[in-house]
Amino acid sequence: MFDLNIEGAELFALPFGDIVPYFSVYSATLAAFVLIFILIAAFDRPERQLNIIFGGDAFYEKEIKEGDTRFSRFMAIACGFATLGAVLTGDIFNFTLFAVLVGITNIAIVASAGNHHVLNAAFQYGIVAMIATVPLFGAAAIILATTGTLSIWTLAGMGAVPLLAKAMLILGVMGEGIAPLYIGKAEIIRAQGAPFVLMIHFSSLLLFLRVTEIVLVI
Amino acid sequence: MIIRKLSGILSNFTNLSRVYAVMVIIVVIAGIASIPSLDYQGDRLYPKTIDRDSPLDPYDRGGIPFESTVVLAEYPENSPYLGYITAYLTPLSLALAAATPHMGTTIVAHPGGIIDEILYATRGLDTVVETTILFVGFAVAAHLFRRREDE
Amino acid sequence: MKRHYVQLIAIISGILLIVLSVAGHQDIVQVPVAAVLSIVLAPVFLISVGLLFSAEVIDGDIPFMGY
Amino acid sequence: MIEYIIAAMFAGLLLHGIHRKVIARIQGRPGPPIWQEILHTLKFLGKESWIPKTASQGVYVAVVGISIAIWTAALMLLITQESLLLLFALYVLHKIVEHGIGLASGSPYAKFGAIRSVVSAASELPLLSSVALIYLITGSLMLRDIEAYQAINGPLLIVAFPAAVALYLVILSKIHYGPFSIVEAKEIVSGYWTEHFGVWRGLMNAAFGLKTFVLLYTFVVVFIGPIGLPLTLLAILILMITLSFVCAATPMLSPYDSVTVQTLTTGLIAIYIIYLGVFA
Repeated sequence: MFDLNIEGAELFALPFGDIVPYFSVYSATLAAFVLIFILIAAFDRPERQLNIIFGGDAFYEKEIKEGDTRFSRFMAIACGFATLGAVLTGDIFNFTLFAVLVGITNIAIVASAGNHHVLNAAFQYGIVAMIATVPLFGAAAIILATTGTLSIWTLAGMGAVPLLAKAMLILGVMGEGIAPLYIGKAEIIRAQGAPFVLMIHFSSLLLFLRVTEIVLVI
Repeated sequence: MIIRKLSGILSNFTNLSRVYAVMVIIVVIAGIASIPSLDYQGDRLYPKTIDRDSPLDPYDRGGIPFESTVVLAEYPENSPYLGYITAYLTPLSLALAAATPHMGTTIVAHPGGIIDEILYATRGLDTVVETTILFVGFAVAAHLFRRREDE
Repeated sequence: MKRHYVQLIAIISGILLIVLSVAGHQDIVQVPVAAVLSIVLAPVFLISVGLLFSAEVIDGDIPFMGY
Repeated sequence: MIEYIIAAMFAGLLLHGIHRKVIARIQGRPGPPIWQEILHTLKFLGKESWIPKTASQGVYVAVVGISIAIWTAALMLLITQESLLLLFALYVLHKIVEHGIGLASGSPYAKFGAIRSVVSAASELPLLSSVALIYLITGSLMLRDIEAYQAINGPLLIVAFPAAVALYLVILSKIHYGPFSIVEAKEIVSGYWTEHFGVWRGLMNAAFGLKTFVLLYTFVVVFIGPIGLPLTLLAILILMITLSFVCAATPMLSPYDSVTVQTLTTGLIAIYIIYLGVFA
């Protein structure tokens, strides 16, 4: 149990060997939100996007193939669970793995989009997500080398983690989630299917919230 | 105006990887400058001495088969069977190990050989996530391939 | 959705919210617990009350799908 | 609890009304009465409502509930004096509401609003740097500890002035008619909530009133300290009027410029934090 004045009281911990996921007031709130969004992605039907032909009063509805929806839905749910893992895990390396999983499922969600523009943006995003694994895992490696442990429980409040590792961790998550590099994400969101593309942004925001907490705690 | 220029660069998504690379380079250069101030702490988690003469060469963590061995974990209280898995060899693998010093990897890989305890027992969630990443990668590739077939 | 159903939800969640609020002030329930429960109940209450309001206009059932 | 929620909602809507009135007066118009936003909300509640056929039903309804829940939760955090980091998290989750509203309906205007909302994802970043600076100075993020710190050392507004500027910018980017409110610019009709009408619109209005109240209240509690309810309300009113002045006097920035401005501010504050952490 660590009681830091950052994220509220510790509620519950789940020992999986050396990886101990924990619920604090903060992460429990985030986890509740993730669960709500997983439910929405699992059971909601997608929007049917309308296109307006400008200059006239005509509009048409884009058609959605059943198979594409199924794949996006599956990946959105996978993305939700990856986010849940990233929010709850108590180990830095485990967190980086979940972050990478979020990155790859994000691309998977829009993989079935037919729009060239969206796919181009997703391609750029994929490249960045690949580059981002270097600072991400690099941060975990530096933390292990300089402190001798990866557990957030042990690291909490010690202040032993060098600034370099923290910066690289944030940079890595930024790359996986493209949170502030706004443009890649915005173009991807033009793809249709509301609950699924919503998951892309949702996961990256939660990753960002979680990494904020980790960086403040360790 | 500089803001106009900056937003012009940032609003084009083909610059995305370039912008990100610049940020990584800045952090890495600042990081290289700070390396002398970091010190190595190798004694805390998962220490390992490599015994080059052992028949199980790179995988040997010591210990007697069917008994336990000394393995360090962050939370030993969460892994009650710590040390038993690494020392686990079936009679066949035991015979192999005694017969030849050149079958290290083979012995480890076959059923009843050593399971890397650190990876599979104490950090089991990591292995699950790693395989999931691979599976998702395969799923995306398969989906894209099949989609091209449909059209 | 049937109107009396929405009415029932509104009344139940409303009563629960008031009870929670009173219990929180009287220290019968711990304040954090009361707070969490009110967070869950508040949207339910407000949405059902809102739907009731709008149902007055067209009296009868509350249509959930349209165009 | 419910009495606080309702009171805060009405207070927030009243603040919106004052905001509109002040802007109108600065621009030389008579403007609507200050209770206009309350009437507005009540009027919307009484309108016929349904769910558009093209919409993703679950998201369409859920975001309304979630937006109420998020800001109720934020209010509860202020009441129970919990972590400021959690408040930051709720604020960031509000972004999801914006996307959800925009993406749910299938309307191109709402979709544009949602895309702009994603583009302006950087608008939360100043809040992050502000939270980090406060942690660096007070050594705690629990609201009760921050209040205790201010009772001893005086208001944080002086010590952590850049953090206050950042939070002010964050509130400014969320207020209606502001220079950063690109998500509801008039060239895309009403932006992300174009397709939410009737009850849904009324409830969103109420939730946004709650949001304005909570954000301003947080500002006063975190940077000025515990000064009693009447003075706090006065401070909120003054803050709101200064915001209205800014909104009335500045044009709306183009989407990407608004993001760049916010990112640059964050960068400056981050440099200040690193300077403070390394050299001081």
